[in-house]
Amino acid sequence: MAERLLTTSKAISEAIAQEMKRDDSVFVMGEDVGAYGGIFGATEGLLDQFGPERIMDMPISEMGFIGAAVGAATEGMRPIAELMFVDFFGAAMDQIYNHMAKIHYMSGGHVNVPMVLMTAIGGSYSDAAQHSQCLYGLFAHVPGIKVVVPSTPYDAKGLMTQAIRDDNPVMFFFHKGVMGLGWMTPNPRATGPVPEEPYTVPFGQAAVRREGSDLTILTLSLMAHRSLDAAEKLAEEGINAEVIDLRTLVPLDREAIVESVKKTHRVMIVDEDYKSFGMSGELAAIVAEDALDYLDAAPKRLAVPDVPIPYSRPMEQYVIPSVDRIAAAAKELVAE
Amino acid sequence: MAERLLTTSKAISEAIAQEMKRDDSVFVMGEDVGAYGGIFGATEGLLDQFGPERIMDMPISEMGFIGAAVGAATEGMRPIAELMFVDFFGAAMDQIYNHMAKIHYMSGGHVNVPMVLMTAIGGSYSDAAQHSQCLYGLFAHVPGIKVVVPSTPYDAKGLMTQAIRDDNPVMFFFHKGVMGLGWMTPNPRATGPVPEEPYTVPFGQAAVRREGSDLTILTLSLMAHRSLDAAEKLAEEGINAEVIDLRTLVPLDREAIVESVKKTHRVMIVDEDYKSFGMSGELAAIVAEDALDYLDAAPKRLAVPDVPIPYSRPMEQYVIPSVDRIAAAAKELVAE
Amino acid sequence: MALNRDELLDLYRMMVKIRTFEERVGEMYYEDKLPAFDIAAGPIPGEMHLYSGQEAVAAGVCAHLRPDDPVTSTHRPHGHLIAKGEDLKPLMAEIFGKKTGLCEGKGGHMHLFDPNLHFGCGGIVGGGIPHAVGAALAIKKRGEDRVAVSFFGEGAANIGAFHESLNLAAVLHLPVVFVVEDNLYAISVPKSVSTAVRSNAERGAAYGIPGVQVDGQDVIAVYEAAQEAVGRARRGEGPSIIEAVCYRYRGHFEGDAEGYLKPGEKESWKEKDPIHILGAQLQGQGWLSEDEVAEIQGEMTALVGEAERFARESPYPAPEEALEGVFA
Amino acid sequence: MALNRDELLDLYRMMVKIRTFEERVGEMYYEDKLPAFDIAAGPIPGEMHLYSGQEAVAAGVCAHLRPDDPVTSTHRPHGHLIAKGEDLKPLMAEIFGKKTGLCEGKGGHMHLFDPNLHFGCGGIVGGGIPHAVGAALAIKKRGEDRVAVSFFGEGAANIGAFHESLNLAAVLHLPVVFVVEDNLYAISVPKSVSTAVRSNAERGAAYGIPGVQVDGQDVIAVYEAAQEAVGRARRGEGPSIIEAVCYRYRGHFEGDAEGYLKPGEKESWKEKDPIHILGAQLQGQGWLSEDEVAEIQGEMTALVGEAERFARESPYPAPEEALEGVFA
Ligand SMILES: Cc1ncc(C[n+]2csc(CCOP(=O)(O)OP(=O)(O)O)c2C)c(N)n1
Ligand SMILES: Cc1ncc(C[n+]2csc(CCOP(=O)(O)OP(=O)(O)O)c2C)c(N)n1
Ligand SMILES: [Mg+2]
Ligand SMILES: [Mg+2]
Repeated sequence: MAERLLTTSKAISEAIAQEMKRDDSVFVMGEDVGAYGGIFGATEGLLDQFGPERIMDMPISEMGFIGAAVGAATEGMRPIAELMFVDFFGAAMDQIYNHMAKIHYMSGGHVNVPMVLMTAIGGSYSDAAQHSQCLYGLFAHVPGIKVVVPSTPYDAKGLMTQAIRDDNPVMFFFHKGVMGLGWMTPNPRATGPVPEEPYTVPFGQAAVRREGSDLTILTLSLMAHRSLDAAEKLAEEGINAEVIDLRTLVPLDREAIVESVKKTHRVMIVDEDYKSFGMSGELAAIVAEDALDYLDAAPKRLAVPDVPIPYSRPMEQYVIPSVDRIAAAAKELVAE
Repeated sequence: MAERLLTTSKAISEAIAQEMKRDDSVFVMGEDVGAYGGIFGATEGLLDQFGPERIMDMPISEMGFIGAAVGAATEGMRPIAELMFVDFFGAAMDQIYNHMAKIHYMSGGHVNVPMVLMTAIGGSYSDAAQHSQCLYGLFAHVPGIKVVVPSTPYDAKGLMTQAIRDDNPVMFFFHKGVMGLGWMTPNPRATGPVPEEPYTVPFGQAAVRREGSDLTILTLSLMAHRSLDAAEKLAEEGINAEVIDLRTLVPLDREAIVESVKKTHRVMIVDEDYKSFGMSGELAAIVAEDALDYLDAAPKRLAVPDVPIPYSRPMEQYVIPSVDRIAAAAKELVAE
Repeated sequence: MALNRDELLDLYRMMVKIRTFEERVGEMYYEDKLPAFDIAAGPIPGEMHLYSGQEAVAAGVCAHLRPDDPVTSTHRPHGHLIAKGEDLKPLMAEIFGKKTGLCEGKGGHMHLFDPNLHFGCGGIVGGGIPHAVGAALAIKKRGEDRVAVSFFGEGAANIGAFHESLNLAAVLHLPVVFVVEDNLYAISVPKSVSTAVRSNAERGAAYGIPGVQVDGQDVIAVYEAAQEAVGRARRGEGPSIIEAVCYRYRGHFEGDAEGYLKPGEKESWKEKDPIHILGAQLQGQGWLSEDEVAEIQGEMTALVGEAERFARESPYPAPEEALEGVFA
Repeated sequence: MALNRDELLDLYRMMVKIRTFEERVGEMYYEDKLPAFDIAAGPIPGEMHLYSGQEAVAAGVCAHLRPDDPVTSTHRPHGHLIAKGEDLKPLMAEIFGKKTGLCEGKGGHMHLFDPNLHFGCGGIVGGGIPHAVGAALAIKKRGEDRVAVSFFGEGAANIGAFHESLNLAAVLHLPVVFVVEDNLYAISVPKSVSTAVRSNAERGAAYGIPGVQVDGQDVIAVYEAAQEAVGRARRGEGPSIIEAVCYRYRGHFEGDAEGYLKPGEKESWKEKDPIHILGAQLQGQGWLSEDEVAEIQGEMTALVGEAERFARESPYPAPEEALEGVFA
């Protein structure tokens, strides 16, 4: 039988639907998650299946409804809240990091906050400074939140299922460019085989998307797609890149990172988040800590160069790592 | 003539007072900045000098009044807003990072946002998970904010004066433990010589607080004090630590960091912020990027081990780097 | 105080100007995006929220404003900025992402700033409301008679920044007018799903601020409510809130399938079109002929055409300019 | 419906219990901190916000609550938690930072959680309000007759989370009661500086929620207002807001120099002490003798003493426990 192909957005909504059927305590809250189906389709079709009591459109009040999700979770429900764009986190951050993230710890482990906060990330379509960010590094910095950043439809379904079943707060970051939306720039990697039955993908296990021997590319989300495309180009020039998709930042698969670098002796981090004080620094630090003696060249970081995302296409394309720039940087690294 | 000694908190309030006299457009907004003088004394005495029109107590509405500071700044005022504890940033983060930080860039450079957002950081006095954080790494991650973290009274005055005169948004992080408050654990380094006349300390210049040859300690704020105390202990055992106080994270004095590490060949980062995806990772990455071949040992990071700050004293003391732990870690590093 | 012919014609012309601009942007938006719609493609990429249908609000309010009166707007800002007096060329060029744009291509359609007109906006719902309060604070501190105005949608009235801003404006007695454009929806979510109160004007009472709800299709009604509120602020008598009930013709953003609308809903609103309403009134008074209607439309089409040409012919910024301008 | 003797005595006893607990904590707080006050020292380190003076609010409201009714509180939480029925021992042990504490020493005085009593609190102003709304949502979803209550100060009514929470509770018609304790100040900032409205109860109208302001010194008034509001919620008739005007005796936190008070202010409030008021009423009815007063006080002193002993004798957590429990 032919494999069933789904887009990432359908994979996510399927995971949510299956878990909602399995568990009455799961429900969805967010802006435009109902009739609209979620601006990025993560809840498409769910209103028809489950009705407005379980697929709840919210007033524009992220602090209020994400805080309400926290309160419902501590009462034993398993809410899935959608923050439409991660860029809006500032309107809700107190609930996200002072409450959602900390209540379990502050309670001495006596209270659980089993909820999922899903949110859209990423740029490359001229949505400018307030609608194009990634910011997963910021959430990975504050303790108490599991940080999940899928790149494939298969992972998206399995990681979402895992997230819903997890007894902890999980932030689930889907990149608009990996969702397979009809109105985004087409991305063949955004559609892929997804089993129909429910399954989980465990947190904390990176995926080696491509084996290689000349350098390790550490990345995730849309940048995993671009890194794979770059790796194909590099292969034509005889450079063999290993591409590691981290999949989750918290927990982080430190072992996979270190092992790969010990094998290839060169590492490049490709990140769509801001460069400084974020993911790329952390990964480079880990490599320096655990594989210093194996490095034949300094770790290289390719990320947004600490500027807000500009609107105009040429500028935006200049700051977000592209396939060409990834390939060029990899060549430089290998030549060092 | 004997040097004039001030506490850090007096140094800050003096800088504000002098700039307010110099420039009518400077004013202060915050909770309890008036009659109370600021919970950490940063505005002590200012109400008497300048009256409630310029030292404005605010309702508890951080999004509102920090956003109002942004609006006043774009109209040419130079507000100083106080966020009482950095831990409350989540109540105002949208204004801080989507507006204060980005308006200048988004406007194509046509609009300035000359304001200071000052805030208290740090723990070690059992104020637990929601009142003890540092989080400067998080603000250094998002572009558009200058990040100033003084450790001495002299620097506090000069950096505050610089911050007020700067045409950009500046976040000024004062650690409660470096303020010299009568009700905090006494800290002799929190009192020091401060010239009476106004002066500035430039951003982006680290201070070598102690020269040394065996390892470099990169740090700031209260951890600079503890690192210096640790360095004295280490000196007794013949270990010579160089202690670099970064003073500002944005801009960052990359050169000073790299130069010192090239000299000592060993680096330890001492940070009171959470360990992962923050300052300690960034600094280790920079060292790996720019001084890889000079390293005789892997960079070492001492920071809060990715847990919320626990209340109970033994646990809190365990997670925030202490003089003893800094010294012990340094010894380990030198032995490697 | 009845409006005279010139005043009414100014309002009419402004509404036509906005409508013409928005409809042309709406057309150009689809260039090179079809047949397989790609939001990133074409001369105008990214999200696009147009103001068609709501012109009476911007025109009626901004008629009372001077260039130096601060205005903050939203993700749907073109109408407010045009009514505030913006030149269409740099505005259009910014929407095209060109170097000659208001923000040199860095801001884009949702992030338009003009310090000369004291105008700012942004893509975060509720984000501009505190800025207007802060601008009003600056005005009060300097003892000026300027007035700050914040436009935002009925959806934004449910966010915390609204509450904090109104409270702060009230307790500090600031010269600011809050204008809620109730266009019935926040994206797909109708007002009835997002709040249990009928009118956000009533919320003024929670802060000690006078509030009034007006018909946002009727530019004269908006004009009069704004006259009172702006006048109050200019005289130092404190803040006000106006809610104008209106309707957006083009969906939340371009590409919105509008599956959430009731059948016939949009059509029935189009029958109450603000431009037609005022046009009919003017024609009834004998103050506007068919020829003049065509002439005004022609003039606005030409202005928008010029702006379009300017935008198309302008160069893009160099890619490396992205690295400049984070700090002053 | 007049309260009977037992009900009144229960209220009285609860208020004395809270007062006794708070005053003892207030004494112990200074142990080993003086003469040069060091906030980090002593058996009870850190900030300490005590509830003395406001007991009528917690007692009057919680009298209507069952153990399974969710309650969210603030940085000043002891009174609410005691009124909710907490055992003083684990509460005191938590304040001491001991392993036997409610939160095993991780939470501390401002972060007390008891899932058995469905109680939570926190140090962020306004932070608990949305949690009560969410708990009420969980209750409604399950079709239960539980009621969620959120206590917070008058200062918190100015923060966005208040607005968003009340709006959400109203539009979803949730079983939740918002209790504003107006103790006149937010730290040093008086209500008149932080808002232009007299009563936060009036703000209910902005959401379509009934609101009432009561004398928070009069436990019977609080009890009656809460009876109505809790009853309404339990019957599925939606949310309410109560503002209780009260006073804190010990300053915002221990160590507060209270330079912002008016002369004689505190003394005049102490004349309206809630425990004395009810005590006098009970004595007037012949329902409480001097001996009984002393007996109740003795009982509560003994209970608090036991809790103190328990806390003092309990071990601290091991330092390494800090590393556990970030995730379930
Ligand atoms: C804080 C925040 N939440 C959500 C969004 C996404 N969003 C953009 S516009 C919009 C609807 C706004 O509705 P309204 O305020 O009524 O303005 P309208 O679009 O109707 O003009 C939403 C939810 C946002 N930009 N910012
Ligand atoms: C979001 C936030 N802002 C500021 C503070 C600092 N703070 C703690 S308590 C308090 C005053 C609270 O006043 P109110 O709500 O009236 O409660 P009360 O202390 O009077 O009981 C303030 C400003 C905080 N904890 N959280
Ligand atoms: Mg709307
Ligand atoms: Mg109060």
